[in-house]
Amino acid sequence: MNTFSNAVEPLRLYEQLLLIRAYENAIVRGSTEGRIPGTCTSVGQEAAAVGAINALSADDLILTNHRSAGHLLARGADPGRMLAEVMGRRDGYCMGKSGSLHISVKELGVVLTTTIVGGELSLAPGVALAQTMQGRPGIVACFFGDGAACEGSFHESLNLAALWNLPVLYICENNQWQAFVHRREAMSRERVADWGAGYGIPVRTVDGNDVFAVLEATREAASQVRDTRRPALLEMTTYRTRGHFEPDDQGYVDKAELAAWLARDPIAICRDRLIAAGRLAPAADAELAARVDSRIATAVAFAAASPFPAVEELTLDVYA
Amino acid sequence: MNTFSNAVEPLRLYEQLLLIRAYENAIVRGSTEGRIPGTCTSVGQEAAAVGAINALSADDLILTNHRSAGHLLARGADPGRMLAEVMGRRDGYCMGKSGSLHISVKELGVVLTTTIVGGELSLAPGVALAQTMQGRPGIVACFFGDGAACEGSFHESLNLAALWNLPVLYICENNQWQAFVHRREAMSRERVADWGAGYGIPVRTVDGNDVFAVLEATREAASQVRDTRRPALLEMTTYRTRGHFEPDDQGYVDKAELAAWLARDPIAICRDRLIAAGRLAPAADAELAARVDSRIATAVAFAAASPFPAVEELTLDVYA
Amino acid sequence: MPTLTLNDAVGLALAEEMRRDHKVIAFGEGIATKRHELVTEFGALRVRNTPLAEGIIAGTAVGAAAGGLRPVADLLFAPFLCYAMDELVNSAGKLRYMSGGQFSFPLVTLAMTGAGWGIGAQHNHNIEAWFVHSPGLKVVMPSTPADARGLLKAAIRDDNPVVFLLDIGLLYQPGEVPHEADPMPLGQAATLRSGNDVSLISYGKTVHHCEQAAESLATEGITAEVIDLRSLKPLDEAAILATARKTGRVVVVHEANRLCGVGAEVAALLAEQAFTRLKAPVIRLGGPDAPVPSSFPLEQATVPQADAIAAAARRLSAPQPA
Amino acid sequence: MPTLTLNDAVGLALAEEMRRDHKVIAFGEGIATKRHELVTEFGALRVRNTPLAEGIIAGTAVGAAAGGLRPVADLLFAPFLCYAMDELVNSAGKLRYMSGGQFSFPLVTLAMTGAGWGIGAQHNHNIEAWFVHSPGLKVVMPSTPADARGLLKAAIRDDNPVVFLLDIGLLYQPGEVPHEADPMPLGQAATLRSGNDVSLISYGKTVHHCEQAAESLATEGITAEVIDLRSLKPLDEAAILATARKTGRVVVVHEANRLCGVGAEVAALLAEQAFTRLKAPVIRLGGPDAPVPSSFPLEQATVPQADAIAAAARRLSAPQPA
Ligand SMILES: Cc1ncc(C[n+]2csc(CCOP(=O)(O)OP(=O)(O)O)c2C)c(N)n1
Ligand SMILES: Cc1ncc(C[n+]2csc(CCOP(=O)(O)OP(=O)(O)O)c2C)c(N)n1
Ligand SMILES: [Mg+2]
Ligand SMILES: [Mg+2]
Repeated sequence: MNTFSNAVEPLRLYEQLLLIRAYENAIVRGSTEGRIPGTCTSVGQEAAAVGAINALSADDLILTNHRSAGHLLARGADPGRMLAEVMGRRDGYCMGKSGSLHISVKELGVVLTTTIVGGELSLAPGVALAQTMQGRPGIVACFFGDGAACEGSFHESLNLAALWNLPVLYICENNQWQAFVHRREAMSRERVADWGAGYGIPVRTVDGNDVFAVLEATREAASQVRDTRRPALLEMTTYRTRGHFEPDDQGYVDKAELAAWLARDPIAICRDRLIAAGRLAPAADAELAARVDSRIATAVAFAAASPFPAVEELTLDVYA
Repeated sequence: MNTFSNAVEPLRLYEQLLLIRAYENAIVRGSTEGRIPGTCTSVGQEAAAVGAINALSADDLILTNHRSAGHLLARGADPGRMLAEVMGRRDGYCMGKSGSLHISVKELGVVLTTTIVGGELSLAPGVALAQTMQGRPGIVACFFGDGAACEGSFHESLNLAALWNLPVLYICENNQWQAFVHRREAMSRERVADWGAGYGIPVRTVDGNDVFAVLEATREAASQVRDTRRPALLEMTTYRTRGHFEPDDQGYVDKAELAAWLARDPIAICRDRLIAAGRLAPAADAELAARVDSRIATAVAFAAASPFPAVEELTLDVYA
Repeated sequence: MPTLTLNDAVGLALAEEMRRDHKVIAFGEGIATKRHELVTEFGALRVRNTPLAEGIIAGTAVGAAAGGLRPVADLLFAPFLCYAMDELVNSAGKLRYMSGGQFSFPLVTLAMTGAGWGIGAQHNHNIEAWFVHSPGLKVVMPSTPADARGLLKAAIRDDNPVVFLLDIGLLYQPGEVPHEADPMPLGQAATLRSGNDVSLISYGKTVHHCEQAAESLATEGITAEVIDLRSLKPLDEAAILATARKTGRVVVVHEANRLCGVGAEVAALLAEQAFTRLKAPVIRLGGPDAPVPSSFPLEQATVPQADAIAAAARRLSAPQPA
Repeated sequence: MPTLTLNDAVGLALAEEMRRDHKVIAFGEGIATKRHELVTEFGALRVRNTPLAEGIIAGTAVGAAAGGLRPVADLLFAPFLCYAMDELVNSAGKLRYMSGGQFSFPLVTLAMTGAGWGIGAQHNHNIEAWFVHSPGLKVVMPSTPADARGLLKAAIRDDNPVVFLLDIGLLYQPGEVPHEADPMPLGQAATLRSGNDVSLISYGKTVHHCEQAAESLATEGITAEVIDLRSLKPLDEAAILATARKTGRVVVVHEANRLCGVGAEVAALLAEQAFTRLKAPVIRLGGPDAPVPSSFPLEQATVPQADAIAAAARRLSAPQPA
């Protein structure tokens, strides 16, 4: 792959994929056992998150949504504080006020995370306007789903960003599902890119399960946005291989479709490529997995030990 | 023009153009003199209304907006009852509850007129769904402006209509203005058709100031919708040659642009074509104008004589 | 009597009404997936999944209602109604009136609201008062499976747009549902318990907290009358005034923000029309002026609980200062 | 003192704040056209026309505010806020809290509301109570040009999202505006007239109707205290309770629908906290539960006028039945 050679630290990307998967699996286990509230996991979509986030620079700002664990972890968020937030604890990034669906981490540039589907689209132009008018270098990466692309805010946001020359990189993770509705039942076209093309901005679709392809495509799109100070749209084709919100028996999912996508697991793809390129020996792989598992175990313990907020905090931070 | 020969009664179209202009001018005069409340006139856009409405059949339903006098009159609405509505009188089509901006006339198939810009777009698919599910033959023509096309409802509506195979003919009157904002300041693209192309439906742009071209294009689009039971989008390029809402000094309007469009006045274009084709003699023209003027004079008198609703009617028709 | 959850009672009412009237259709984000039995019985045209776009879902319901159908639109969680306010308020609520009565809008909007799932303020926001404040709409919020079924049937048959709110905390609570399938009229409160000393007026899950409070008050010799409003619009003003005039002491309880909530309306009504019969100030117990937090103990703390209700009732029942 | 219309006072406040703080920006559908002098002074980047899309206008204000600017978004008429409810309520009002205080949202939303133009219910709908009911937002509605200027300046400097409503009927009314350019604190009601017999509490154009009513009551020997709330959130509860405790008789007046309106909140507050000091029932005068009609005489009839206010005050001042 031409993209492969450009990846500075392919093993780091691989480790992030593993970390996200391990994190999500810990939540799945915890929620089955009633220890951790259910969430929207990003299992199956790790490559889209890791490839995209690693193509951004520290100056860039990120808006994301309910399915954000991959974005946060790839950006360097602490899984312990994330889990504490999921569990509604004091040490969560949002002091337990958010829970799993809208974790913002301002210090990492992950701003205004919202679970109103389409909400991130309506906020992104303003964040980019503030960057531009205050002469800040960073661009704004706005992650959203194929479902969000069906909301009117998609149209309003792309039109405004194109019209006002705002540096927004729209990153659509088209995972074929909108909660319990298949993309086919919701979109008149197969691709969000088909809609994006109408705004006179660069639009591209990439295989969202290939972390190296995502990295490369995002780098290219991000530098286009950075250079032109105009928006671009990047669509990542991927699949939500677990249910919408844990627990979810996926009884409504077409088994053949799921199987086909499971056969294209982003972690397996990355692993195979690293092995083929001689960059990953089985022992090293096991070591990475162990390291990741122990990080997550520590994180779970940290979160579980964190206290619930005091009832007095109920009305804290409503008004500035 | 190939279209010309297809027009069943070109003189009828011409008379409608005159009627609309005379109606609007009566309002302009009346509002200057304080006798009639101000409105959004359709001056300059008469051909779009007349051409489109005359291409529809009696079964078809029409949704329109604040700038609807042309649509209503071309559909056969009584100018007296329209003016009574504008003046808030009892004999208005909506018993004075609507005023000028949202006149519906159910008996003529003009349904759910709304002045929420973009509102007609959000209602049209449902109206078409009701037609379809009840096996009614008519299609739904949804008139909206370039401004409405900037609302998120544009995207949501077109996606749903395309997805559900709803017989909606979207008719955009792109008059270059969105109240006090020029289309250039509001749209990332020049044409609404550029956006429409993303939905996988037939899209076409037509000269909105040529009533024959509009008639022909609408016939074609309407029969496409009728045959396929799928939506289509027709954009009419035209210009609002008066202000947004009377009175309006148009101080913000580019004089050269306005002059260029005034030189393409839809009534003059139609008249010239009729004369050139030997269908309109000067005497007949004067006679038509006189007939129209007298209809409007009668209408103004009717409206002015109509009483205001009784205060008891204030809470009538809130609930069914 | 069969026992059903509130969620299943909604499904039952939908099925019964769809069976009865072929004009009833249902659509929303996932309704065809989650209530697949309706698709099986009524077909994929009458029960549909939609794109994720609340505005057009609601708008389509409004247009379809005006066109002669009786749509039920499932908009999932109440905060998502923020994307449908224009369609519900400016179109469904106003276009009948604005057209001089030419159209009617027989549609139902379903939405879940309230504490119980711990997923935060963008899923849990009790905004029923907005719709009470808006003309042309009716608003219903049942507290039991039986009421959910009966009221939903009435809402579907009503010729006006009805915002029908389902309390998340009650959704999977079982309750008895009678065999008879009659609709229950909108606009009638239910007296769940009679009493003479104090009235506890509520709706949704806090009705049950009022009942618990009444139980414990009874052990202290205070008899509380418990009123479940059920319909928030039309509001059963007669029932509210009757209980207030009877007991002279009223606690109004709901989960929504106190400020300009339904409790404010009830208290205002009493200050206007039961003033001379009140023996003590009205007490409102409502949620704080804060978004609802995700964290479990904080979420619980936003909801008036039985203890607080009983304490308020006790305060009112104590001798009042002159 | 110079005399300005309320509309010009808004322009003046905008100019003063933009001059003072380069982070203040203004955008909306036509603001650069209608307030072109701002473009001339502050440039086309700080004062912009926008696409016709309220959701993204409000959303952009929210995003820009979180990013460090102080946007003022002109959304024209209050019913159009229906397209911006998600951005205002779910984002501006909640994301500070939901993020554990990581962000603040110093933004102002301007919208016109109320009777006076006769163009019907999709332009005239008084929905201020919705925002009072929603956490995290402040709500202001001035009744004079001087207040509009002072309060708008405070709203722009406030670190919270403020919904700033302009009464259409007052927009072109002139009034004196002081030379001093100080902001007026939000959350403080104004006592426009002192009196002992009855309190008339209002905001927006009906404040003036209360003043007229007070004039005519004075000729009958009834002295009315007139309170202009000015801020609806924070609501000056202390001022409301003080006047009620002083006079013991209260008429609350506004143009919005009575049901769950701000008047309900005021009346509820009195029923809770001034009960023992009230000498008579509270009277609410508000708009009917109907969309506002376009027809002039009907539109006027939706607004509580001085006569009706004086009549209500007289009713309260008459000896009360036991
Ligand atoms: C406005 C709104 N409508 C509905 C929901 C409920 N909901 C949460 S996630 C989701 C699916 C979103 O689909 P998509 O945008 O494709 O993201 P994905 O979940 O697939 O990552 C839905 C319907 C919501 N949170 N917000
Ligand atoms: C949702 C909404 N926003 C703003 C307005 C105010 N307004 C009325 S007409 C108009 C311009 C509409 O432009 P367009 O859709 O192009 O129609 P045109 O007036 O040009 O015919 C505006 C901004 C409105 N009525 N509704
Ligand atoms: Mg998806
Ligand atoms: Mg236009």
